Amino acid sequence: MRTALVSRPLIPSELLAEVAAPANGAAILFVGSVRELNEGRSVSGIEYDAYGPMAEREMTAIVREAVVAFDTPHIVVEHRVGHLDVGEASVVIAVAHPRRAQAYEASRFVIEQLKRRVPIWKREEYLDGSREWVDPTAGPPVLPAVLPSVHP
Amino acid sequence: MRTALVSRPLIPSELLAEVAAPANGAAILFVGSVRELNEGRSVSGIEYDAYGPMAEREMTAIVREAVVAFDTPHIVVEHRVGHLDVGEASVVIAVAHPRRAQAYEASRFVIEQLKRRVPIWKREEYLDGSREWVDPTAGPPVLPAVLPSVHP
Amino acid sequence: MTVSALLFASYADVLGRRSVALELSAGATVADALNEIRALPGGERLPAQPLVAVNLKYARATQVLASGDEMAVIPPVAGG
Amino acid sequence: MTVSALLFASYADVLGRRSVALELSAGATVADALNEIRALPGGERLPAQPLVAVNLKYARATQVLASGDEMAVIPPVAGG
Repeated sequence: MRTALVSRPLIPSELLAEVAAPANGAAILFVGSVRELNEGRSVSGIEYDAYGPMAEREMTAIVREAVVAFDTPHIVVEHRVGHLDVGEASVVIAVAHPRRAQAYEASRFVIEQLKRRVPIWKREEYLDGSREWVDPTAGPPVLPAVLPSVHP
Repeated sequence: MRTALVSRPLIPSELLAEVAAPANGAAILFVGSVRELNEGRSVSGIEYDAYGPMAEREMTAIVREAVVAFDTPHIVVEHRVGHLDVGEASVVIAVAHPRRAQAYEASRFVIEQLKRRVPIWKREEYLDGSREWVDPTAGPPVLPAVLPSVHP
Repeated sequence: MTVSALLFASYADVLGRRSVALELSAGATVADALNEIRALPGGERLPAQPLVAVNLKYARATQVLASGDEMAVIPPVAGG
Repeated sequence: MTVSALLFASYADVLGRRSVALELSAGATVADALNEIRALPGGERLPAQPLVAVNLKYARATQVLASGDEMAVIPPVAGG
């Protein structure tokens, strides 16, 4: 397992190669990238900001949880920060497992937890020149439900 | 969308590149590969055989169904036939979608249907020199449940 | 009429061949064709109701065959 | 005692700074620190109960702070 917050372009195939092992029958690679359209607005790019030390800590905690819950050491996550153009990868998650069901589930677990817990923010830049911090929460911010058990 | 039955090594990163588009925020790459151990036996390699024309037809039908059900044209599948060593990829499925939930679901749909419907067989070769056709069915073979609606 | 039947994987192994040309009466069904195959050496080792495809589509045992059809007896699939 | 508070993204924008050194009484809690931040220019635009981390871990408003703690006010996260 490995996690990293990086400011260089992500190379998905390198993460896929990193989780390969003869015991594994399935590998899942998730690549999140900058979309040209978000909620009807034309996006020209995204600036990712992070609370670096805490983001690294949370990403590591999430991957540790997945390693235990899904019983595979072969999970690697990289998240990029800084300015990204449309189409560039912001996050790559590679999971390999002897069985495909667990590989899918572990991959999904990691991205959902990452989006919920890791202190990373993005400011979308629009074609009209404006820019805005993205707030995925519908209502007021709440403590993540997993908080007490995750940070004993 | 594209499907292929091929006898050369699969290159997952090429399929990932093939589904990339500015409208997509998520890409899922599934890579199935030959495990060194299956049901407790040490595997040295696998020979994949297929009913070529029907396998191509079924793979195309599955991907068409996924394109409609999950609303993305960006699905590419390649399945390899012939002899594979441990660690080599037997199947690669690349899906990209504006949203990650649908990308995961479409990927999972394609691999599950592929394993259920596509006429491909594998003969495992074991370290002790023996070899055996793999029969994933527990009981007697039955018509796939989806048959009537899939082939109207 | 003549119908060609393809055999694959373990079924090709037990029958020792990958195809057979069947001479069938007009109106013969998939089930009839399977009975012919079962009468061949090794054919007794086929399961009671193997999967069958006709002209690249999965078919039921009751499907009526036509001259020139390509039938295939499909062992349990194991792709992926 | 002194506690440093980090501000990020939209919260850094509304307060016009990325960090602030807070002078707090012994026994002060996260909620007390937030009140100090809210008294700064722009601080009134923070939500009623923002997420907070202390020393890299999410913390509750009732958590007591210690001198030298690194507190961070965490806007809604949007990674991935």
